[in-house]
Amino acid sequence: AKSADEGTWVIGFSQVTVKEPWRVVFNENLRAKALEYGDAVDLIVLDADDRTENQVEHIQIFISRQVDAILISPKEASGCSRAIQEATEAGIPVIVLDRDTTWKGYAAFIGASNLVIGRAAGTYAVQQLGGAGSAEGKIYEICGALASTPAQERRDGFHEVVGQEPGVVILGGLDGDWKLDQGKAIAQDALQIHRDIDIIYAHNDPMAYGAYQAAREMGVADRIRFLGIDGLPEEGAVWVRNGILAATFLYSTPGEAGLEIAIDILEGRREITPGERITLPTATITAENVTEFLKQDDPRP
Amino acid sequence: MEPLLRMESIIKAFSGVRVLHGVEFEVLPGEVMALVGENGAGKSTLMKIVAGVHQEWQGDLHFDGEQVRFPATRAAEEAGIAIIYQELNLVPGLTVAENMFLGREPTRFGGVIDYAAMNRMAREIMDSLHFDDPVTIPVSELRIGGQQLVEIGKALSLDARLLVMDEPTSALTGAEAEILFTVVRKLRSDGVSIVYISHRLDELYQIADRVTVMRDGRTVGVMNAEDISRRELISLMVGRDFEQFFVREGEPDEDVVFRVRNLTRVNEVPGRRALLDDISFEVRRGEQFGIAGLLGSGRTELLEALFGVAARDTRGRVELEGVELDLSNPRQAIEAGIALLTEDRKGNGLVLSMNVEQNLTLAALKELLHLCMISPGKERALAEEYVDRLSIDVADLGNPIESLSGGNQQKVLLAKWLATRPRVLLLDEPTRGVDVGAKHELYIYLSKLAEEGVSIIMTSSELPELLSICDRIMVLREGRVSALFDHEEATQEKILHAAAPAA
Amino acid sequence: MNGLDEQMTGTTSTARGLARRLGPFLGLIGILLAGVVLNGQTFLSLYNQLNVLGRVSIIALPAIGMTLVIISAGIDLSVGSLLSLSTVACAMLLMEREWTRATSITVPLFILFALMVGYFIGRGILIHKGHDRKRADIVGLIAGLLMAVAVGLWSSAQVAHGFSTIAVLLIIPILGLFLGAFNGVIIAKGRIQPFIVTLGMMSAAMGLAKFIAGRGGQIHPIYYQSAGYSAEGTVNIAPQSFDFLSSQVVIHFTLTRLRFGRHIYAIGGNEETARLSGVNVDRVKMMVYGICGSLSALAGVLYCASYSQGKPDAGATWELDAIAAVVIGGTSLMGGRGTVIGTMVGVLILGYLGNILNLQEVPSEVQDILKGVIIIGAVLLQEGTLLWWLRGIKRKRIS
Amino acid sequence: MNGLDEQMTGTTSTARGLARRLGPFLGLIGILLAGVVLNGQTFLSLYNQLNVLGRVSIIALPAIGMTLVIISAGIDLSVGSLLSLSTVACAMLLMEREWTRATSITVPLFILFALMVGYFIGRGILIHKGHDRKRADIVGLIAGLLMAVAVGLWSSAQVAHGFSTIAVLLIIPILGLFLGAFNGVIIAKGRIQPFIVTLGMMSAAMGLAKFIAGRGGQIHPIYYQSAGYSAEGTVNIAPQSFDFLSSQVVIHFTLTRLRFGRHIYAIGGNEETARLSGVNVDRVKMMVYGICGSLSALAGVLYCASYSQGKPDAGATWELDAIAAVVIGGTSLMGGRGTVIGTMVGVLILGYLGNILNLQEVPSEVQDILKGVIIIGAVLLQEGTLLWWLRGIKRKRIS
Ligand SMILES: Nc1ncnc2c1ncn2[C@@H]1O[C@H](COP(=O)(O)OP(=O)(O)OP(=O)(O)O)[C@@H](O)[C@H]1O
Ligand SMILES: Nc1ncnc2c1ncn2[C@@H]1O[C@H](COP(=O)(O)OP(=O)(O)OP(=O)(O)O)[C@@H](O)[C@H]1O
Ligand SMILES: [Mg+2]
Ligand SMILES: [Mg+2]
Repeated sequence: AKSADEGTWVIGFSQVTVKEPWRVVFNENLRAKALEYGDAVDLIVLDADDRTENQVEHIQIFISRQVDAILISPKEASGCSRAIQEATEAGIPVIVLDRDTTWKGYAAFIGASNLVIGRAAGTYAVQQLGGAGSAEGKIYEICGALASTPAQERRDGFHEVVGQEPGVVILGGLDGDWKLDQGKAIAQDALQIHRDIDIIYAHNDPMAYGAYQAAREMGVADRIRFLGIDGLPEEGAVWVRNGILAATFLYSTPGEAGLEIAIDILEGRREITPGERITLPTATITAENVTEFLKQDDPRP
Repeated sequence: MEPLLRMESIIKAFSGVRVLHGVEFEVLPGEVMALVGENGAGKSTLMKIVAGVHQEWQGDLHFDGEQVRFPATRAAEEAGIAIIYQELNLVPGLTVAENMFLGREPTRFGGVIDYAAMNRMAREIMDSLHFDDPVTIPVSELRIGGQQLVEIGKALSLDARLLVMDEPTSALTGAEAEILFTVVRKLRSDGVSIVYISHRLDELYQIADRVTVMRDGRTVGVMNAEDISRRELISLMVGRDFEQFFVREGEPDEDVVFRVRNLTRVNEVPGRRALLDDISFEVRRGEQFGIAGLLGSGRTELLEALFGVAARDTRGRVELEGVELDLSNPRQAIEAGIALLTEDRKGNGLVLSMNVEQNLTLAALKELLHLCMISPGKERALAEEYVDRLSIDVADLGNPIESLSGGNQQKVLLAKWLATRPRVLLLDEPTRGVDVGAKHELYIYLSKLAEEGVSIIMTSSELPELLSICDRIMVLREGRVSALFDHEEATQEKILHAAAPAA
Repeated sequence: MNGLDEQMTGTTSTARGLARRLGPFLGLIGILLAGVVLNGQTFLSLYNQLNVLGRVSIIALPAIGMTLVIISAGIDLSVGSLLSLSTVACAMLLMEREWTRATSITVPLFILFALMVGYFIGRGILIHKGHDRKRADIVGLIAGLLMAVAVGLWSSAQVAHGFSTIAVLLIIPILGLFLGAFNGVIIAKGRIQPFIVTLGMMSAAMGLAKFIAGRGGQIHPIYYQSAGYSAEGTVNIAPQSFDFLSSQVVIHFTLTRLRFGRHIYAIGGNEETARLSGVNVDRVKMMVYGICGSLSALAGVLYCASYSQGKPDAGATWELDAIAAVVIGGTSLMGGRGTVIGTMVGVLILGYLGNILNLQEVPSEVQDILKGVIIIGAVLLQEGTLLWWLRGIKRKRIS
Repeated sequence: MNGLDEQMTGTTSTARGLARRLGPFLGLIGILLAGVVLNGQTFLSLYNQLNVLGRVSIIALPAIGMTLVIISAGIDLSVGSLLSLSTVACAMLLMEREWTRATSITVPLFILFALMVGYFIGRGILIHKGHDRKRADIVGLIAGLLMAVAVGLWSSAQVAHGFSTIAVLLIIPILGLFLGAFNGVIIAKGRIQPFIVTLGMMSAAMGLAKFIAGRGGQIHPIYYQSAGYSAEGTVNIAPQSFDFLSSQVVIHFTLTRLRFGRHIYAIGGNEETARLSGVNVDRVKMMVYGICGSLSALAGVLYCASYSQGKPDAGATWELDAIAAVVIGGTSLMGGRGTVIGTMVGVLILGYLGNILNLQEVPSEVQDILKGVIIIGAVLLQEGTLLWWLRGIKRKRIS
């Protein structure tokens, strides 16, 4: 319940992990947003260390602490459903961020769609290879951890678009586990069997960067275009600016929007329509527009 | 003459239980002091105190005139004390030489081992022990006998002023023991003092100058070896006097229960001579059948083969009561009514993590089942039965087996096998580390078993033992049967002659 | 080892045995006190307690299996992957209404198992009745075939409308049983160190999980709404708790009262002695790893139930948690010693630890550090080494 | 144990020793042949070979350290986390131009190290020269302080404009050295099983890595363009290969010729005996784990160099790869046996395996399965068990 005397909303947030840079930026932005509200918002950020069990426990803790609203960025679609249901039934609005859950009774879902991003990447690739219908060339794909949903959606979306181009072949599809070094290793080996690759599409920027390193060492970096995903100010964006990646696709963090909606709901400015979906737009970051996405205060060269 | 080692009112307890109650002990320079006593008398414990293994004890220890208290084995070593522990202490993976000089390796420019020098020194010492294997092979390739020699060599390499030998000959045959004695005599003539612990009294008479007798953690007598008769000595040890020489009464039946035909065991290492070569013999019901031979003659291998160990390397025919046995593992042997008491207590006899009771019942759990469950009642009963049958000295059946003295551990193992009610009992060095009193009881017990119709096949490195209790003695030489004597005709000389390698 | 400990730490095996037995419980009490002091009501609330129990009840199963393995002086790194594999298989069996990779891998094993069971039972009875082996073999074979057919029909009937909860509870653990037993066979017959064998299985099972989950070469988790085995709300910990309590009781009984259990200790203590004492070392090992495997698989089913999903990485790194629990529970990695009860305590300690740190909203990096420190601390405490140090210091001050 | 091996596998230690020594090499040859047959030119190309070398040269270092640990009958699960930790620290030192958490953790350790080194050297020399200990102590202390000050000034000078390559190469391994040695201390003094101690360290170091990397409690990897230590193109594997070759040579020499090395074997073979023989078991253990830690840290620097990033989970699960390499290399987890050369072979086998499977474009899940199978197969082969089975069969046929 709102502690009227202090007049602050207690918001609980369960972040699935902070090992990945994107999540870190996610948290940074969310915290920044919370600061804007000043004393009006008390934000509790818990890190589940990549464990569904932890997230369930987080929610249970939030329930027993009777927070005013819950933000959760779940590890995967199903694990937390029941807990979220419990919270909702306990009268706490739950806003699901980034990854959707199987139970649709939540107050709102906010996230960028990996499918959409996959499509965007596909469209860009096709256009790079000569535009829809006439596109020709070879694309090599490096997947994220294949056991995870984002990897599959970034893959499906991409194939959906590129698949319509008879002239384009998609090779590879090995599991790089989101890791730079594995992306590099895969690329090193791939570049030997396929000497005429035009585009390397990796499911995140670090793997794309790893692929670039491999290509550079082989001396073929300049005739291959590297596509990544995420476009973080300290990673992808920097690499695009430095001409390493041809493009990266913004996977925007849903934190700010989530908090905003939560407060609106709490202050009665917004009606809850259970199961509401808000999809954040993606953006194609290229050399032209990269500067807007860079951290302004970034000290790095 | 000022004694080299003087211990006064030494008190030592293990977790509250006193095992030494004010022991007095001294050794003069250049003398061989024998230390005897029943199992559990405290001999090894006393010596471990001297060697700095145990640090928590009360009393005075004077070495070379000054009072000392060694914080670690190293300190004792540096003071000039070397000890051969009752249990083997070797690193299997390291070579003979490396084991001998472990912790004291000769090195050049700080840290680099001078192997040439080390191997040379090792070779010299082992030659004096007539150890003929190379010093550059890992000790894991030696059998317990060979390893015992390495232990001795290791102690010699320290050229200490006080050398403690805790049952050094327990794994050696008469021949190797003789070699050891000559070495001991030489050391003595060089002015080295020696503490010699053994349960083989006749050895004492061969080399000891004086004898210290311990009983129940106390010193009960010190005298010159020649002044005391074997009988007096024994009664002093056990605190009562009894018939010293055991004579086996009762004859075995005529009918043969156990028949071995052309038993051959190839050496796993291609090229080496077969461990057992075409061995055939028969054992009658209730017979006590002895196997003699030098170290390496293959006695252990023979018993193992009869017990179904390494069956894949073994050929030949074994019959028990007319039925041919095709043993492919020990389990089948046990089911067939065969039991094997192995010679390597720690290595493959005891389960150190188990308590006395569990060790004792391990092989006989089948008998203890009640509705497919181990009945604690039955288990306890079985254990207690054998503990007092063999008069095993143990405070609580729940104690860890390691807390028993060497001899008592050996008794527990024997009990373990008797509990399986075997028809054929294979004993490999059954009296190793067992004191005279216990030995005597054991002999009586064995012949009682024989009376009950159990056939016993035993090896022993103590010829007198075999001579006194066995109906027949088979001699092995390099894996072959070289002779077979009846109780009457068998003599020490004949056996040694038959055992000695053909020149 | 023991002799060494005795000589070096100066604490006799009995004393440290005591420390080992009490250590874990002291640890648990400590943790509980900490929880109460730090979080008071929130911590004690039935709700919170049920949550913790619900959580640990899953990891508890592999931990129990691991206890057997470790007592036999082995180790099993594959439990995590086996768990993942069975979450996937379980989810697919429950969800799919057609013949999938999951079915084509599990069902045949199920049938094979039925065959073996039938065979041995039938045969056993006859031999017990004193018939000659030849006869027994034949009858056993027939019995086996009959059972196999029956099971085959039943399970293929299941396929049509998705498997029932009971069916999954039967069939999945058998998958684990076989894979675990395979570990055992290699370890026993091949005389290879368990660590490396199960490391191999760890990788293989993970791959298999991905492979099964994969449709058209594409891999993704399977979700299903009707969490078959689990009721709603907090009640759903009931069946799990039942599962793990029952298996704990069974295993505890096995270890303490059965010949099989005693043999496990013997093997862990001195394998060669065990063999020479007529223990069928190879078979015992096979069974131990088999049991461990099937318990892990069962845990997979529970995971499926409480998170209504199967995922190829569900159990990643759980093997370490399981081992940690076992060791904190006072079971020695040297083998030959240990209890299931200790393991349960270990599991609870870790469970409550996480719970308390979460309640305290400790950031995860700090949690990691604390966890590390506490693991080491717990063992130090229970090995009685701390006591021993203190004693040493005291003595020094005296003299 | 050995007795067991002999009796039970029926191959004497020499025979299986041979198998152990040859096994790995046979395995490597097998893999290479497979590579050539399957991928011919591509596989053999200098480029590909350099790639593989470059990749393995990182994992090789923890593997070498792990070899020492395993020979001493221990195990070190913390190498992965230590590696991660040092990638983060290294990256920050190279990138940041201010006083960060990385500096405030590494620099003091560096200074402390300098102090100790100075002290022992100074002291050593004097004692060697035959001065009395008191005098030596004082002089040593002074020497130490001098070195400490020098080092302190130098490293704080570095901070201003970001650390130089040499600086990180010096300072990071010392971080690893201390953390590793800490493992050793607990294991030796606390007499706790290495598995659990290093498991604790694994968690703690991981947490520390996150903590260091985190700004304001948040975590993110640090990337830097100027891959300090790495030249351009394929050349950049040169320094790495140098690092790991040199450390291999050094460790190999240590193990075979140095007293310290033989004592590691002794401890692994029979710790009690080693102790009774006056080997300073505790110190040896401390050094072994210390070395392992510092090699892992060095690997972290190489990782930073070749991927120009530091990441708190860079080395996750590498400990398992390292152990697998060691065991495939013929080192027994029972301790007392093993060689560094074997480990190198093991590392290469795993490296080439991945390479070949990639060149064959084998899907990831199948790769996992194959990897598992091959790990087990390799060990089966090298334990000589296969040979032994065949022998058994042959013999049966004869009789
Ligand atoms: N580590 C230990 N813990 C507890 N009790 C011990 C320990 N070592 C020895 N004891 C006890 O101390 C007593 C003396 O043992 P010790 O080994 O010294 O006897 P011993 O004279 O050497 O016997 P044996 O001739 O059989 O070797 C025995 O009662 C034994 O149970
Ligand atoms: N003179 C010797 N020098 C070195 N090693 C020896 C010698 N004699 C025997 N051995 C070792 O003993 C091993 C065989 O002894 P084994 O125990 O098998 O035979 P045994 O007749 O049972 O002798 P024991 O049972 O007394 O040891 C040989 O392989 C060798 O390692
Ligand atoms: Mg003794
Ligand atoms: Mg023998």
